[in-house]
Amino acid sequence: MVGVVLLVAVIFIAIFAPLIFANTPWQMVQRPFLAPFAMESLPLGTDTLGRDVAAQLAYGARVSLLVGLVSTLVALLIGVPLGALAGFYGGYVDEGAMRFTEFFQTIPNFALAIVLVAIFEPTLASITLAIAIVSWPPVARLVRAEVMSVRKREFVDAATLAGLSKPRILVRQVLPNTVSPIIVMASLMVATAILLESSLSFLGLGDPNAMSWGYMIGAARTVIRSAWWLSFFPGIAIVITVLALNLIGEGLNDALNPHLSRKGKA
Amino acid sequence: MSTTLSIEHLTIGLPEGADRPFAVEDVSMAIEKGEILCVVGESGSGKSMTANALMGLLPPGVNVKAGRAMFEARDVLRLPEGEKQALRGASMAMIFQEPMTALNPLMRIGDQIVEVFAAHDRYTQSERREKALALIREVQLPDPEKIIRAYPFQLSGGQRQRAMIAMALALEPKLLIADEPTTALDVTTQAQILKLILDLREKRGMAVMFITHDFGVVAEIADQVIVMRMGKVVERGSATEVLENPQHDYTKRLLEAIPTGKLPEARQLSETPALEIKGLRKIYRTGGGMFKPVREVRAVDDVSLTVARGEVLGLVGESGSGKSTLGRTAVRLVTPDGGQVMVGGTDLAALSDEELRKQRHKVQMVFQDPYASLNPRQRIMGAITDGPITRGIPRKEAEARARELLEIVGLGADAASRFPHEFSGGQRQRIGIARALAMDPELIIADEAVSALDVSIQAQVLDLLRELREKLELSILFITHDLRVAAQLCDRIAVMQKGKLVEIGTVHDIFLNPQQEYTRKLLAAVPGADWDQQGAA
Amino acid sequence: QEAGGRLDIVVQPEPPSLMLGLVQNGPTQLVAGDIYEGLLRYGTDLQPQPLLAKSWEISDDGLTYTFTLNEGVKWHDGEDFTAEDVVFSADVFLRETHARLRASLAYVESITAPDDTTVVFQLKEPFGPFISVFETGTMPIVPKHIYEGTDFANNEMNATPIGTGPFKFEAWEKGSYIHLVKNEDYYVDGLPYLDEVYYRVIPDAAARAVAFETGEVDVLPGGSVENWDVPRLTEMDNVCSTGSGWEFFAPHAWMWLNNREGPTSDVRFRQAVMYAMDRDFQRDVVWNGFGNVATGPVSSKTNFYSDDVTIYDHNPEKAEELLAEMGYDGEEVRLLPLPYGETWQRWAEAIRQNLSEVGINVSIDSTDVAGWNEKTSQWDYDMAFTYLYQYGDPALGVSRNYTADRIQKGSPWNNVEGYDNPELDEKWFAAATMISPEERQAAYNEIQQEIVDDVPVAWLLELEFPTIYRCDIKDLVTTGIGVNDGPRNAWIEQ
Amino acid sequence: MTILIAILSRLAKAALTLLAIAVLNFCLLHAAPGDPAVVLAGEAGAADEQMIAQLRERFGLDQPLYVQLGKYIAGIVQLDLGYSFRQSAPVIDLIAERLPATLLLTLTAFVISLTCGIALGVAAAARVGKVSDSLLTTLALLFYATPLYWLALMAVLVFSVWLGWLPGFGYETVGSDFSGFARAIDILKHLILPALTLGLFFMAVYMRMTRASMLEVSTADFVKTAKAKGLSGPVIRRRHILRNAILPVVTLAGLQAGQLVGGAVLTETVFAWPGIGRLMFESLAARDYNTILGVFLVSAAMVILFNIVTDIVYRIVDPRIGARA
Ligand SMILES: Nc1ncnc2c1ncn2[C@@H]1O[C@H](COP(=O)(O)OP(=O)(O)OP(=O)(O)O)[C@@H](O)[C@H]1O
Ligand SMILES: Nc1ncnc2c1ncn2[C@@H]1O[C@H](COP(=O)(O)OP(=O)(O)OP(=O)(O)O)[C@@H](O)[C@H]1O
Ligand SMILES: [Mg+2]
Ligand SMILES: [Mg+2]
Repeated sequence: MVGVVLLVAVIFIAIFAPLIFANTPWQMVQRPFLAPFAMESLPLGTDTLGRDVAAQLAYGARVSLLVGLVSTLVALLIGVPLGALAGFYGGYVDEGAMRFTEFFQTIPNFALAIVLVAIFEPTLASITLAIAIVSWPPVARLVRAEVMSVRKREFVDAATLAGLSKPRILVRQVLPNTVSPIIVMASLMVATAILLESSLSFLGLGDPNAMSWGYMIGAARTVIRSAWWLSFFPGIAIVITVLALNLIGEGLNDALNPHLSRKGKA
Repeated sequence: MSTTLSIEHLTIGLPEGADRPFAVEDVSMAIEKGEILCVVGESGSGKSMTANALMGLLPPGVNVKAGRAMFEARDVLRLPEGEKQALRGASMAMIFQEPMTALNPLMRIGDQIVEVFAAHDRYTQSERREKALALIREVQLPDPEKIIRAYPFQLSGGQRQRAMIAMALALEPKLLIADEPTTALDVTTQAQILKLILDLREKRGMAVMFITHDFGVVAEIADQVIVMRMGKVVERGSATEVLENPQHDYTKRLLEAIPTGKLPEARQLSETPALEIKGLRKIYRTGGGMFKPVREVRAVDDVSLTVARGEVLGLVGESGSGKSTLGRTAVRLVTPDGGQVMVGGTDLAALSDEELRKQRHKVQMVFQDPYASLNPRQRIMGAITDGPITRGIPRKEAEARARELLEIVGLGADAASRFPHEFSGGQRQRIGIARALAMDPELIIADEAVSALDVSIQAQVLDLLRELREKLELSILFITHDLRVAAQLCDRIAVMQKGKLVEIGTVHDIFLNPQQEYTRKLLAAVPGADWDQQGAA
Repeated sequence: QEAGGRLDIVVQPEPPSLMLGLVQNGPTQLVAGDIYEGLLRYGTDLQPQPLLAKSWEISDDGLTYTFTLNEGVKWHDGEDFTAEDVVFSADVFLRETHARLRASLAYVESITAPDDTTVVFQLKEPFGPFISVFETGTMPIVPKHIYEGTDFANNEMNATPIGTGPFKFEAWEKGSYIHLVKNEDYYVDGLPYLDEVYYRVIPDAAARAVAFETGEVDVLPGGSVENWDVPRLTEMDNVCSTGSGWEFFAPHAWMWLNNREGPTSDVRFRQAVMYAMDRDFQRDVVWNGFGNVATGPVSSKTNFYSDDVTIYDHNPEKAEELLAEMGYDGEEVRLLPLPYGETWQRWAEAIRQNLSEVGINVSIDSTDVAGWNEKTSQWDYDMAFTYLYQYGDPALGVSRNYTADRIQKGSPWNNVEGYDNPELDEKWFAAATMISPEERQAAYNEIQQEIVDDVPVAWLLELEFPTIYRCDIKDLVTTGIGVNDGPRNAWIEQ
Repeated sequence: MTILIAILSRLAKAALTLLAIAVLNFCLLHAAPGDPAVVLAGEAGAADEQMIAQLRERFGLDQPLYVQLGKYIAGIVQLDLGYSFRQSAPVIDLIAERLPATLLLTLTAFVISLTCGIALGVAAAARVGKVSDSLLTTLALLFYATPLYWLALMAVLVFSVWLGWLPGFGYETVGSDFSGFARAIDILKHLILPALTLGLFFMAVYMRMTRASMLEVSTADFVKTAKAKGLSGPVIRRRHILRNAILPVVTLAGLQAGQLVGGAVLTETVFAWPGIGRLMFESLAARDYNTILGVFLVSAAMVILFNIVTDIVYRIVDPRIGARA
């Protein structure tokens, strides 16, 4: 519940950032290094170039959430079909798909993301894609495992017996039964993606035209001593969002797991 | 005789949202030294709760509301945790319902037994081992030296159950609580375990509270019987009193519904075969990955049989003898390694995938596990109509037929819009039957189609099947491990052992004049066989 | 002056190699400047001072340079240093390996060693700035006995460099530090004072600042910490800083504007860019007040500078006028920042903001060092940041960026913007070969006046990189190359 | 015996996988814009066509890509990872120089995170529903959600700058001439902050996983059996629940142990730790292909190695695996 409220708040701020703040986050509006709460119109102070930190935070939410959501979506789009086919058809399909997945898993994923972003050059699209590319293998594995176990369940046999075709069984009978763990995983992946984007930004591999939280922290680390608020606020923003997503993930986990919901975690 | 345990006015409260406020209400009972008290009753009547309350192992949210349980002059329900701990395992022990999961899978059997001594600080290290070994011998586990170092997965279900018993008996408790310790076991293993408990009672004079729903078992071992329903004791008395002269309506109904050993009259069978199986073989190979040697199981080994049109062929045999595999091969959910399966004259193996799909409707199956065979995310209507619609029957028509079938199996048409989890086990099994019938099959493989049913509902379903057989000339391969049920419904019976067909013949031949040693053993192992004979007489 | 002690100096990034004859990037010069030596060093006034050469003479026609070398100089491995080493280095080794020097050596007819302590450079034609090419980073003298006849690039001794300098190579713990120790046989009595020097590799700018604060390192050479940290660090007790020590290099920052295509090929657009930028803000905020606004191609610290040119102040209206006049349609202009840290990134953002305020549609391309090199040397950019060293003379460090003969794809250190002005080219060449400084001054004044109106590139700032060090370190920065050869004379007050 | 054969066959398979990875990585990297020769020339501070051509020829970059690939793979088969253009040294030497530091850091972090994570997870599970449980869980969640580099910066600030307790960066005190035990202590001091920051994230992961797994297992039937035997709570938790709950943690730990080798880039950067991750990052900036490829290959090898180790650990913990005869 807390998670949902927090997340909705963040999303709200992200969507309405242009309405709340008249200036773009790049606009230099005041003298640099204005401390937070020193000036009413600039509640969170200004950064090294005199830009409004509050506006940056709001606009940053857009990028961070966008990267998180889209990369998760892309990862699901790669991982779910691959895992589903591998798990359902087994044999060579499985072998091939899993070897392919293994390639991506043997390269440490942060390192791979760095290389990918460097190769494609950091733009919002390439960063999102790189994060998706490093995050899909666990999805594929999870879906595969789930599909494999669901495939062995007897209702699949029953459907076969009813004369349904294989693709139809996969889509209509098997996949719907793998949805809950995927949803739970996805909520955690969004969180991880936001962290990953911020880490890339920190290393200077962010999109220079997109204001994100990671960018803010990366830009602020050199002045962490003299202007604590510049890295503190975006840091807190990331923590809150990731926390919210985690809480939602755990909530879903409990809600979707009949064993746990029955126990009632009062 | 002295009273070992006396329960007085026990009431156990259930948490909010449960189906009733109290799991058990105002229950009293007493067990004398060396006596076996059988607690019977319908599923969910509070038998396990009573047992768990005695052990202090009630699940969270479930609490003792009133009453006391006097054991060794103390009220065990109100002992502090520390004293309860000392009591558990030492003077009061319990055997749980499910032997497959009741042992720690990662610990050697020996260690799990030794642990009991350790928990109560008895004996020295080496003595404990000796004792454990002795116990294993006592419960007649084969090759004790090996068993003591084995892990649970290396043991069969019956062996695990015996290991459990060994643990329960380790400290020679005064009271043994056994909660349906044999439901998961096949008849032969069940018989061994019952004998063991009787022996031990003799030797050690311990009191036993035995929970079961099987009247055969009651007849075999009980001194006293208590019948429970909806959390209340509805009848009590000595075994003979209750079995032969039941007072309460519920008890009477229970006893009436028990399939009798009475054999139906033989019928004239048609000549045209609905199913012909020739030289069928299926070998399962498992493992063979990293670190694992390949393991072969000959699940079905050179089996030939035919089912005629309108015939019900019973397939019996102990657990793991290959019955389900045979059934699945017949509907071609499993591809055989050899042999032929002809359904209504066509060889399913000769068909292409696409043609096979079109022919599927001819043979249908009622699955052994009704819950698993229903998609938890699909409404019942979908589950039943998927097949017919794929066959090309218009949706409207298919749905109308589905409602009709649901009525026929006694569920009511409104069941169609519910999800599987909203039904009880027995209801689900009937949905499975309706689904099979919806395809207008010529042959139904009914795999333990009535095992999950209460005796009374069981009778209802058997009636339905008989009726269909008559009306539609439906052939049925009726797989069961319950010989009594088989006797009631089947025309002929086939007996399987370790993948082989050991005997096949009319019901009368098999029951009255079994040819094979194995068949005789199966028949003899049916619990309460003697009492049953009387009933049949 | 007291002998003894140890200095810990930050080096960033870690040099790829210490063989100064092969690699001449900044970090290598910083470290290897203590190991290798050139013939001369240059004061903060850019006047030559003795180093390996104790005296020198230039003939009146400006064609003959005669150097007399110090006696008793030994290589770190004990071999004697002779004039033959100088001839080998300049004529053989560096001709092959040192691109920047190669351009100057084109003027040289012959290099000879009449005796062990005399070297003579004979030029084909006069070359005004020739006296400035003997600095250690420009012409490091390498040992002939080790390199003659070998494959220079793959010589095993590259890993353990042998020079004549005040410090010897001791150890290199990759990723951590480089350790140099005092050369006991140094040819100047009493020098060096220090016992050892550690060059510390710390990849993160914030960590470098912390390292200085916690006393782990004693010297932060210019550019090691972000500008915002400088005031905080210099306010600490016993901390001194100096902007001096970069005169020889006079780093000059600008944006290449691609003269070949797009809006940037229009001189009005380029002028508009100059007017749109608030370069005082850039200096005051982005560079924290360090540096000067550049007036043109030549740094005010370099010889032959002139301020008699058109001055571009911050004038958005003028910029908008120019844009309207040329009919700029809002076409997107890509801006390639220099991937050297946060300061540069912020700088690009500030300029983007300035430009967008007059209606120029700028998007920042992001890239790493390799990508920057690739894009600029392949001319794949619209506007690109850079800064270059001037090496004390326009003919060495400035004209290379503007003459048409230096339009060479594949290198980011020449006329990358593609500026082609044959008339001006003539003037650059003529100015280089004049002998009299007065004549040259006049020629360069004219050049500066003309080129500033053309705005081939958008000049930004004369950069100033303050060197931060503990005040008890004395005489650290005494020359125009600052810390690069600073440890030679530095000493620590006890 | 069979184990040995299985391991050997698995290693052979791993070698093939590695080779395939090498090819894949090679193609991937060469797709990147940026030419090492240009970078090198650029770094020199001046360059002309001649110099770049020289460099290309020297490194074989003038040859067609497939020839380069062929040579590279041929090298790998002979355990030669090629030559670093930028650092003018064999890649294998560069990696060998850096690997110990990385392993020291990551293994320490790994051990800390695993032991503390499991211990805290067990503690939290034992107090489920109580305040201390919520406290621990929230704390873990916080560690999980806090960006690693932020935490690192803060740690340096607090422990190194303000309190002055621990060195803020580096691998050891430079030029201290410590040896033996003193040196070990010195390295240990430097290790604490980076290992802790790197470990905290994983600790949070392990803790949550252990807790969830413990709770799940504690509802299993055999736990009830254990209670019925009269065992005390702590004994049940230790001997019965934990052992069964640890399996998924082992799986995850195996996956992550391998990843740690290449996943410490951020920590190594912030703490100036001379490890392999930083080597990779710096080489990437210079398009020093062979070095990056080498690092990738080594870390891939680590991942595979740890997978095998995990399998063996799994076998030890769970006798059911592979023991069927
Ligand atoms: N953990 C629980 N929480 C709430 N209600 C429960 C719980 N466990 C059992 N019940 C309810 O308590 C009642 C008695 O259950 P109990 O397990 O004692 O039945 P039983 O007689 O043993 O039945 P069976 O023969 O099926 O084992 C049932 O109504 C059941 O729904
Ligand atoms: N998919 C499978 N893979 C491997 N072995 C199997 C598989 N299915 C069944 N078996 C094995 O084949 C043998 C026969 O199994 P089957 O399910 O046919 O027995 P059954 O007679 O139906 O037993 P039950 O009465 O317990 O249902 C058993 O030993 C079982 O372990
Ligand atoms: Mg029960
Ligand atoms: Mg079966």
